[in-house]
Amino acid sequence: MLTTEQTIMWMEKMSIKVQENKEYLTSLDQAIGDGDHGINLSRGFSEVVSKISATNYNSSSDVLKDVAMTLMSKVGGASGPLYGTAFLKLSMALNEKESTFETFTTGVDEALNGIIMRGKAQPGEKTMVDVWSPVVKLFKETNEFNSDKLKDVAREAAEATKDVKATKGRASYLGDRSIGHIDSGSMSSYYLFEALAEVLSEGAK
Amino acid sequence: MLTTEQTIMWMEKMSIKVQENKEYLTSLDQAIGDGDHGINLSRGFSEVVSKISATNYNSSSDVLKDVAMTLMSKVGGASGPLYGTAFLKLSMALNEKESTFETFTTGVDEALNGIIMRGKAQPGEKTMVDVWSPVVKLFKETNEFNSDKLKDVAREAAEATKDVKATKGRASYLGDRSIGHIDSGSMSSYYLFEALAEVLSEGAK
Amino acid sequence: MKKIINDPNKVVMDMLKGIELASPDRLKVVPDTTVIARKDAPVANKVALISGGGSGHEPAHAGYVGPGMLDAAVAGEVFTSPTPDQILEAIKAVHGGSGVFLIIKNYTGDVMNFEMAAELAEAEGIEVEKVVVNDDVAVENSSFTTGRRGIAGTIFVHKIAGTKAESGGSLAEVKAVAEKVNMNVRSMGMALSPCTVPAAGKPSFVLNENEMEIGIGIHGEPGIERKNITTADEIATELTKRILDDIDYTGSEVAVMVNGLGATPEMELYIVNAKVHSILADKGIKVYKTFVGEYMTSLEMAGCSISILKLDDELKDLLNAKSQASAFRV
Amino acid sequence: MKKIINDPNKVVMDMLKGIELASPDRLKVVPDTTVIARKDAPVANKVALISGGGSGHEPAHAGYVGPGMLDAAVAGEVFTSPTPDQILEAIKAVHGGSGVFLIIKNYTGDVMNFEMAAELAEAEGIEVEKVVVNDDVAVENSSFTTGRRGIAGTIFVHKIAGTKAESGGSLAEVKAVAEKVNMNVRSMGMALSPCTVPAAGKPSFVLNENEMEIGIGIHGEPGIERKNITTADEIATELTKRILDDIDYTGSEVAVMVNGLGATPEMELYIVNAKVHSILADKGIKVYKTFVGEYMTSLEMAGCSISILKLDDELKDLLNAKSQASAFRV
Ligand SMILES: Nc1ncnc2c1ncn2[C@@H]1O[C@H](COP(=O)(O)OP(=O)(O)O)[C@@H](O)[C@H]1O
Ligand SMILES: Nc1ncnc2c1ncn2[C@@H]1O[C@H](COP(=O)(O)OP(=O)(O)O)[C@@H](O)[C@H]1O
Ligand SMILES: [Mg+2]
Ligand SMILES: [Mg+2]
Ligand SMILES: [Mg+2]
Ligand SMILES: [Mg+2]
Repeated sequence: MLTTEQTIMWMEKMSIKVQENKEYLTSLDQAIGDGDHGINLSRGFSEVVSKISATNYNSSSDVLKDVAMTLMSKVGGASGPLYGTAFLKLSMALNEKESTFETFTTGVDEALNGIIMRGKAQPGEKTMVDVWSPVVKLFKETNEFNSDKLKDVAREAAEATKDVKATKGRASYLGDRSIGHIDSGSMSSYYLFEALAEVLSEGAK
Repeated sequence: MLTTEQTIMWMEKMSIKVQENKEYLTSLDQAIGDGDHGINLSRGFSEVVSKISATNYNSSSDVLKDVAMTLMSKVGGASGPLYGTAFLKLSMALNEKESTFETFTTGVDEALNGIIMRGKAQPGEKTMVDVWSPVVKLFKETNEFNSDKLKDVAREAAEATKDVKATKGRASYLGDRSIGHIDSGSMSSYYLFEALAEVLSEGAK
Repeated sequence: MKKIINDPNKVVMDMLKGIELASPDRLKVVPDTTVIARKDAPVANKVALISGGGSGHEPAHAGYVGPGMLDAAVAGEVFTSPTPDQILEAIKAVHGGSGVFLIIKNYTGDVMNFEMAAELAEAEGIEVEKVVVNDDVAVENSSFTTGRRGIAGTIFVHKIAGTKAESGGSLAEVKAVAEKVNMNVRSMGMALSPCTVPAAGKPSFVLNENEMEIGIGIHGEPGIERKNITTADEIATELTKRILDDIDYTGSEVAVMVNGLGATPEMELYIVNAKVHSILADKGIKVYKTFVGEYMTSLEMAGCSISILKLDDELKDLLNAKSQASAFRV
Repeated sequence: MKKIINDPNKVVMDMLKGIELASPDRLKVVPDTTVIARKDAPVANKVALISGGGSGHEPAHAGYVGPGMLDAAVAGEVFTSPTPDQILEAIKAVHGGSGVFLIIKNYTGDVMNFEMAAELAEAEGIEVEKVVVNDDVAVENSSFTTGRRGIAGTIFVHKIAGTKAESGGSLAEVKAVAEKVNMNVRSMGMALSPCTVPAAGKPSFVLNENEMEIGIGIHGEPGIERKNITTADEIATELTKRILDDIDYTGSEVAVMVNGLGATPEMELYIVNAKVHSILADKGIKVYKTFVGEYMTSLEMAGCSISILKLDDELKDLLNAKSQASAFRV
């Protein structure tokens, strides 16, 4: 489903989205966290882009492995290990397999499991899990890739974190005062899936 | 010229003026100094008033000696030793002498000399000397006390410090930037002579 | 944003250079890393202590590197946990053959990054143990949530575990005493003003002229409650009460730390200290040792935290021993 | 005004209480005074050192009281020189029979009050000597004006003269070495924001978001020039240049102090330090010792000062000796 080239385009698109929304992501994190999420991901994804544009790849899996390692060593904070783990699991799931909708579905599922394993958050705790989890559900419930649906599900899920009280991550320290603000990691996860949707729908044209 | 009672009234009036103008004096000192002149004198003169209202005096000189000692030990900064020295010299000049216009003139002259001896400022350096010195001149040039003249001379002298570049005191650190602001110690010295003028003209009524 | 910096994205590297140049005889930056280590690291046959976290908490953590405290401090970006590879570099740089002990403050990011580094080090055959410090009573200690944060009380862990290691304690002994400190220390903070992450360029929150935040963390996060500003005595009373409500200190001896968050004049910290002492005296709690100053800051935030550590003879001896770290005097 | 205080008019008394309670084994407040003295004062047959000035410069001056530095610090009201009677109390409390040495910063008020106290002490038969420190190159050194101010370089005088006295130096020897330090130390500061005297309730001046003041003192006075804010490197270059223009340090060894004025994160001070070192290295000036931190503050002013002291063997030895004052580590 996802060619090596498309994987690279996915990461480039994600990087552009993160740079464009750096201040917005940071302001979301300032409201209920420590105000570095946009800065962290902007640093991380520019490193990702320089890394993968300087390397030749034979598979999606190899690209995603470098993405994982780069995020792990350049982002830090909570989102670094979480995104790093997610991409590592996705890379592993796609390794030496044909990239089909099914293998990709397994991949995002394992990525979500990786995030949960590392971060110990369940859905409903106002973390990026709240976006990854309905996205995985969508993949599992459908049998072909639908760009528009993916975008809608991810965006709605990210926006829905606004009404949730955080019990994991830094926002949890605020208790009820965390209600009324979108979770920054959920918003960046939405950008990630939006980028994927855009890459694949362009490819479809 | 100045009875014991009038001396006490003089200090009480001065204290009221200082409290009323505490913020103004402080703001003058903030502009070109360290912003404590109003606070310093307000602390000092309230102590003066409590001290002299709790004591019985037989002479102006004794009152003024307590004023001097109180200011010396409660004000600090530049103005504490300077006003302290001034009142000490005035007290000494009036000691065991009849309080006439002549003895008082000698007293303010010696007070001014005390200020100059301690602070080493000459007229024209934008310090309280710029008020004391024309006031002493006025006393010397006339042979009876004139309230209105005293007020006018002191006020004009204080206001005239505005156009002077400071070469002594903290304001000197500002160089040319000290021009355009009235010297705080000159302003408080004006209040002192204004208070004296008011006490003596009330007495005259 | 008003800061004395060159490039908001290079503050950590610039700072590390300045730290190394300030103490060339005592400290070194491990080349191509963000790790500050004891000049003489690795120290053979000593348990090596590593702490760290995001930058912006100076003197934490580099100020606590030195004989009797830490062997290395790992600096992340401002308010961002360092990454596993950097922590691994620190582990390798200070490992002297008797194992490495990690002092982690309880934040999701810090815990994950340090744990990943520990896994990597163990894969290379280095024995690693850790403590996760969670002294901040502003946050409820629940196993369903992230739990309490680690704040200024962490410095007591550095000192006491550090001295234990320096005096020959084994990895297990160092861990045990670190856990004991963590069990017995509680902290709580408040702020009068926010701080600005250099790369963010604007303050993390806005407080009105008459407002303060109670239960603030050390990353510019809002606190747990916004209130009208009161007197130093009332602030000290509220913070101390929250701490004393959490453990029973009655009849014990304690160490007190009044910590400035960055912009608070030392004068104000001493005013708070006077009240804390009078509250403790009233409750029959004896103060064995007091620390007033900036120990764990949050950039230029105005505010303070109070930490209280319950002591026994072992902790007293370890706290009292001389240390040569620049930011901690006993 | 946002401050953690009780009563703006009682900050000094409240602070002194907090200082004494923090170090009951090392320091004492001389009863009914604003004097903080070594617990063991008077030390027999040692020249006693006293410094002081207005409050609001903490850790100056109480933080420098201790073996190897000061015997006492006299605290005035905020930014206001203490009065002669308080200074006299300090002299009497620490005089150990070998004379008393006063370290005065060159401000009209400080000089007058300390000199009056010296006269009173001499009238009581106590031998008193003094140094008037004037290290601030922001102000021209003219005999027609008040002359240069005393700022952070004063701490070097405390340390070096203090160690001279501790090691048995006579009053004349202590004075000689203090004068030597004063001759060889230069400082200059800058600020990004003003400070607020508690009793005044509002800031001493206003700076726009893009402005800084160069040549600032330590009392919230405006500086000598207002400029657009630049990088840390440019700020360090400007301050260092003014210092190096004033004495020739070529070929010599120096001690460097990068001093925070109150609200500046230590991170920024280290960034400045890195540049100062590179400037000095370029000029062939060797840095023997570096001090980075808050040594002489101006309440919650944001900004820093740089001090450079030219060293010879005598000054190196005296600077290097251990001191037990809480705010100065060697
Ligand atoms: N335990 C967790 N599980 C999953 N996601 C988490 C967890 N904790 C935090 N996050 C996500 O990480 C985001 C914050 O990332 P970032 O700001 O980069 O790190 P930090 O919180 O360390 O500053 C949050 O918005 C949230 O989505
Ligand atoms: N050398 C001096 N001679 C005479 N008056 C002086 C001198 N230096 C300062 N003053 C006066 O003292 C005033 C400042 O007093 P104050 O603010 O109380 O002391 P400080 O300058 O120590 O803060 C100045 O406005 C000036 O009039
Ligand atoms: Mg964050
Ligand atoms: Mg003043
Ligand atoms: Mg962070
Ligand atoms: Mg003053």
